[in-house]
Amino acid sequence: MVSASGLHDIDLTTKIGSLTLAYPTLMGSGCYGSGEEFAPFVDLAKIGAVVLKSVTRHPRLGNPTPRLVHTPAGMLNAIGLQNPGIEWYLEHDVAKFAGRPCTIVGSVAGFSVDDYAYVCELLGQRSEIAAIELNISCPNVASEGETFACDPRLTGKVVRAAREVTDKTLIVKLSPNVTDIASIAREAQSAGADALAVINTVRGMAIDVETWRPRLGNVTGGLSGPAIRPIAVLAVYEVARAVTIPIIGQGGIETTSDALEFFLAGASAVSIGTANFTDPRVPVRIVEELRAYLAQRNLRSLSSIVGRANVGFANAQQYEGDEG
Amino acid sequence: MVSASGLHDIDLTTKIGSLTLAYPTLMGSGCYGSGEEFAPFVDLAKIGAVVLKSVTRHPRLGNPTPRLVHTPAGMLNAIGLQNPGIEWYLEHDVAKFAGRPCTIVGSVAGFSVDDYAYVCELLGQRSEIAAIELNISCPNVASEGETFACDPRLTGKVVRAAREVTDKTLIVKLSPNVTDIASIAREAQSAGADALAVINTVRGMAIDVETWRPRLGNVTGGLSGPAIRPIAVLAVYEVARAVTIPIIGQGGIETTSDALEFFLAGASAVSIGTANFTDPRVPVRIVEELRAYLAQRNLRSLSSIVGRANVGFANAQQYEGDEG
Amino acid sequence: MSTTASPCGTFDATILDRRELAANVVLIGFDAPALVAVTRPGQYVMAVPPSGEVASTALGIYEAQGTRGSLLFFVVGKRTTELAGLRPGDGLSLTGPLGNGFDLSSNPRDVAIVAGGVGIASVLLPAQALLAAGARVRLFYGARNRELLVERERFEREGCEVILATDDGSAGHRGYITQALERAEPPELILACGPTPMLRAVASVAETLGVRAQLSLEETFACGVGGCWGCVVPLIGTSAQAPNFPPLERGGSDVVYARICKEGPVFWAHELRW
Amino acid sequence: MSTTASPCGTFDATILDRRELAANVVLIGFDAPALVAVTRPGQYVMAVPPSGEVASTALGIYEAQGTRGSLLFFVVGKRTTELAGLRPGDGLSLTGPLGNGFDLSSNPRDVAIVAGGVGIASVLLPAQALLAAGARVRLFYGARNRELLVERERFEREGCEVILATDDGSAGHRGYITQALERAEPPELILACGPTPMLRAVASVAETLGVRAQLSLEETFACGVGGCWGCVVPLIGTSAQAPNFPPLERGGSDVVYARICKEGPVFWAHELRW
Ligand SMILES: Cc1cc2nc3c(=O)[nH]c(=O)nc-3n(C[C@H](O)[C@H](O)[C@H](O)COP(=O)(O)OP(=O)(O)OC[C@H]3O[C@@H](n4cnc5c(N)ncnc54)[C@H](O)[C@@H]3O)c2cc1C
Ligand SMILES: Cc1cc2nc3c(=O)[nH]c(=O)nc-3n(C[C@H](O)[C@H](O)[C@H](O)COP(=O)(O)OP(=O)(O)OC[C@H]3O[C@@H](n4cnc5c(N)ncnc54)[C@H](O)[C@@H]3O)c2cc1C
Ligand SMILES: Cc1cc2nc3c(=O)[nH]c(=O)nc-3n(C[C@H](O)[C@H](O)[C@H](O)COP(=O)(O)O)c2cc1C
Ligand SMILES: Cc1cc2nc3c(=O)[nH]c(=O)nc-3n(C[C@H](O)[C@H](O)[C@H](O)COP(=O)(O)O)c2cc1C
Ligand code: FES
Ligand code: FES
Repeated sequence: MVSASGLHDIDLTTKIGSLTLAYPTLMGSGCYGSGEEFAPFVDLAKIGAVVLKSVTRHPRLGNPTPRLVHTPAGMLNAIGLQNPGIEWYLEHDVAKFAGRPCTIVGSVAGFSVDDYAYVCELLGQRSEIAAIELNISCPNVASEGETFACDPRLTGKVVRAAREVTDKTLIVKLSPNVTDIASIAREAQSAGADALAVINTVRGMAIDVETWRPRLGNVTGGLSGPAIRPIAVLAVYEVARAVTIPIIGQGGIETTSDALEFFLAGASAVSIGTANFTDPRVPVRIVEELRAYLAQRNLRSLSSIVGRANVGFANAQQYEGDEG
Repeated sequence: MVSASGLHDIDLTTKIGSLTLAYPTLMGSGCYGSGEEFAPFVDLAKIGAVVLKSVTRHPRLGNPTPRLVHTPAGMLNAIGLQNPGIEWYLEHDVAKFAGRPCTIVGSVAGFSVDDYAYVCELLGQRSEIAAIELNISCPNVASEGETFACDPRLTGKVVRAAREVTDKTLIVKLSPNVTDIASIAREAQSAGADALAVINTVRGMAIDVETWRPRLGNVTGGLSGPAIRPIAVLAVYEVARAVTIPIIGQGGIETTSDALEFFLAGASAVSIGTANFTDPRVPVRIVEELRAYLAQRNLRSLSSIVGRANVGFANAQQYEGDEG
Repeated sequence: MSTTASPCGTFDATILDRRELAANVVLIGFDAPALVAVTRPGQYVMAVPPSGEVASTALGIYEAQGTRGSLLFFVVGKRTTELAGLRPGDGLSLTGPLGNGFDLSSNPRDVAIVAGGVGIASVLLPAQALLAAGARVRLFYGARNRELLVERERFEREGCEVILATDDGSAGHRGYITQALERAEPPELILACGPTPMLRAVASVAETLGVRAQLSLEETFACGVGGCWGCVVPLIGTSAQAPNFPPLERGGSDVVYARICKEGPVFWAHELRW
Repeated sequence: MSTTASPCGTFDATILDRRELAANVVLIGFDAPALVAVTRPGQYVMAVPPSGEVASTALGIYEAQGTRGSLLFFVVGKRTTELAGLRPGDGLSLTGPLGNGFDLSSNPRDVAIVAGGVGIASVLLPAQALLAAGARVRLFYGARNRELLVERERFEREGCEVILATDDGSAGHRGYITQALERAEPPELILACGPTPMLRAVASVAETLGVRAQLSLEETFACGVGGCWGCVVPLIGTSAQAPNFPPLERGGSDVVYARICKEGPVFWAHELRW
């Protein structure tokens, strides 16, 4: 048993491409605005990284309101990538992190391969930015629900284009709204991704039965929160078996136990999104509790549990199912 | 306003292929066993139809335990299609409904086109069975998560084969675990489906962080309950825009308000699954409350609200989002 | 609106008292000295329902005196149902004070406060501040029925002139409170809080009367601190209340979305692009 | 096991009393005459947690006398937390009585009842029935510590000989209660309820002793009435307790899954294919 005083000897660092995160919990894109809004409530230096709200080449107004609906154990959002465009973003939202003791990941969204490459190149030149996340999976902007992350060929194309313009650690964020997430993951890896963020929100819809109108201005939205956790754990588990690059797990994480499910399924780090709306200290609390969990089991590093879910039949003595 | 005494003039019947359902609420497959188990708690004659547990050509033991896990606002199951095989099923589970005043839908699962056709043909000959549902979307049996419902070509093949062997109303049950459910729906319709059941469970996984084992004997399972309702409402909405045949909506329905979301999205009837585990009277209660809802709005038939969700921007005066 | 950032944080408050003001209308007093000390009129908190299983919810700060603050709310759904179950002695996590609050810096002498339904929860503090500064304060207060006109005597006792309206005529004018406002002697400034249709009506009455109005808006919140951009309202693009954002051109008009939780909840009516 | 169907249904019970027997161990008494009247030893109910937002949960019927029944449960998760919040006067929806219950038809004269932890909740009724029929009843009762050996005096008062064991030795034998069973004078019949590892040990002790044992099994339930096939246990294929199902051949052995909620929760140890 590691003594209490030895808690801080436990290695929680995680390598994501060329970047080493001091802590394995991130603040998920779009749930922390420009990174500044939560500073009064939590010490950003104690978080693995803050992933900024996704930025596009040109400014975007985003979707009409309402943009949020609460649903059982979750919420739907359809923000529609409201953002000031890369130019203003570099000048204001990025510049303000110069010299600050926290790790900032830029998130890039776009509507064409060129857009992605353009924004990645500009972001990649900035020292304030430790890594770039490619959001190719926002469910709230494309007309037919089709996004880059729904097509292996498009995924490969956009990742290659980004890879060409930057040496920064490149994280590709995948969508759960696909038949086979593993094939997309493989494509992203072979196109040069350093890591994968799994998963973005699940597409959904809610209707107001009094007015007969969709409860979101954008009609459809993305489901997040505990409701989607089982979907996200499975996605991480499947992606982990398909690729060799690290995975940043996310989707409904509220507690240390939730985060552990993702580590055991194969994630090297986790992102917290919706849970921060209730308590922004969640990412810091999970770090502390992870230390205790590992210490109790005499484990000295987080990496020793990554992907260790034992998928032998839960009850080995028992008769197995008879499918093929 | 329809007077209270006029409540029973309201037309709740729904035509599904050649079958007319007296009530628009069904009991979902797998959530009512052989139809008999809930008889002490609810009058089956007051339910649109009871969809029996899926049956296969040969008996199946199903998956090892545990087969159920509770998750936030839902549950995962991995029963693995335990069933006695079509022979025993016809002799016992089907035969017992002879002459009883309730509408019974048989549900067929399989591992090859031939299996489906074989079982459909036998079921189709039985007068106790009012319609056949093709479960081509069970997430708990195939090795790589691939099911017939994940591939438009396979969907077409299996539906055509079933269509050839029976004149009974044919309902095809779709999976949400696909990139584009509308394309699968179109394929099912053109292959001869009379109606579509939307949706089966969403694939998911949960891990026990004490034992590091999956919480299901089958490792992965299907998520049901309120957690998936927004996913199901959207699936119905998208399928309704792709086909002209009726849709039986399902996924997380607990209340009349939930059911109304599905009707407004485009479902002609709804199935109740997980909610019956808490209260098997839900399908009957919804029927009563639907009458009141329609009466209050001076509507004389359920069909007048099917697919009527108004998808104009929720706030028309407002500035629209700027995506393409 | 007012731009000075107030020191906000997350506080573990203790419930002091609880009253039911009407069916499904609850007032809970809490002890949270650091929060109460810095609260300005029109600010709100994000309250975490006790089970921690549902999202936190935005509630106006009704009273703030000494170390005691209070929340006045309608029980309408899961979260408010959970909050209504709180009893004296229970703990409650509150993040705040949040938002800009009403701007009383012009030192107005004659103010009309318009409250619809639960909007009453956000207007006691500005009324008290204005009265303390010697202003005349008229409260135009509307609700569905007499029962729901909670706390009206309280406002009278504080020194407001109270004008009432109910949908069913069970108290005051029968009809909308904005009809009463329209017919009254024009004030120097209007402050309003209530359902969106009422606020739209207030904006149009204010324009007709040529009086400036501050509206406290409502929308579904997720974060409450400006982090998710879920709670926006369109402003005219040149608005002084716009967040840091390059004005966008579209359809010849100039608009920008501001966050109600962060740049608001209080906006000048004439800057809203409604 | 016993096959007569009992008349079961869904009942709106009223909470009569509530006691905390230890930290996170709660006993609630309820009034539900029709349910209590037909309850047999070893049966259970499905209880709907008050919010109606989480699934219903299986709980053994602890007491059943006159019109009063009771539930004795450990607070371990969401649903039991909600149930623990019930107070006298509150309503509670109960479906039952469900399951087969213990088979006492052989009129055994010397019975060992083995209860582990919360298993105690399902063995008072069989103990009472056996004692009333003049049998000798020894209760072998194990728990983590002395504190958690709730209701042990109750069983003594009823007339049981009580043998205790705790993991930490704070009462009775230090170690497993099955070790005490192993060393005791062999009974004519064993009835057991508790965690699965304990039940496995009971089955093996019973085999060694050559005594027949009935085990009340536990598993996650969804429906509780046999409708979902979620709660199965493998039996030997020729089991008399097997549901209507053609025996399947696999790997040369013969197995069938029975539903714990419907064919059980009580099974003969020698028919389980563990
Ligand atoms: C800045 C600000 C300050 C506020 N201050 C106060 C205050 O002081 N007091 C106060 O009472 N409120 C206040 N509110 C409103 C308050 O936040 C909401 O009433 C509260 O969040 C509702 O939460 P809930 O979970 O109880 O209800 P929800 O379940 O979120 O429901 C909210 C509303 O939506 C409706 N609704 C829910 N589900 C559906 C559905 N399926 N179909 C149609 N309609 C549905 C409900 O009927 C209800 O009217 C404030 C809001 C803001 C933004
Ligand atoms: C026939 C039958 C009779 C029963 N009778 C009784 C009785 O009389 N009294 C009684 O107390 N119980 C009884 N039980 C057990 C009881 O049904 C369960 O304890 C109850 O359903 C738990 O529900 P919950 O929501 O409170 O806990 P859940 O949240 O469902 O948790 C149940 C267990 O799982 C563990 N768990 C939950 N989530 C996780 C996670 N993420 N990772 C790891 N572990 C986790 C919890 O610690 C707990 O031990 C009976 C069960 C059956 C089948
Ligand atoms: C309000 C909101 C806005 C979001 N915006 C973005 C975004 O701009 N870019 C992005 O990659 N993901 C965005 N996401 C997705 C989250 O980063 C996260 O992947 C997802 O919500 C699942 O995690 P959670 O359940 O912990 O929230 C957003 C999520 C929410 C709830
Ligand atoms: C325990 C369980 C077993 C199920 N078994 C089947 C099945 O055999 N065949 C089938 O088509 N669907 C099966 N389903 C899916 C349901 O019929 C339904 O489509 C799904 O659960 C979504 O609805 P719900 O959220 O109301 O449960 C099963 C669902 C559950 C929870
Ligand atoms: S609620 Fe998140 S930005 Fe306002
Ligand atoms: S819990 Fe459903 S069959 Fe037993």
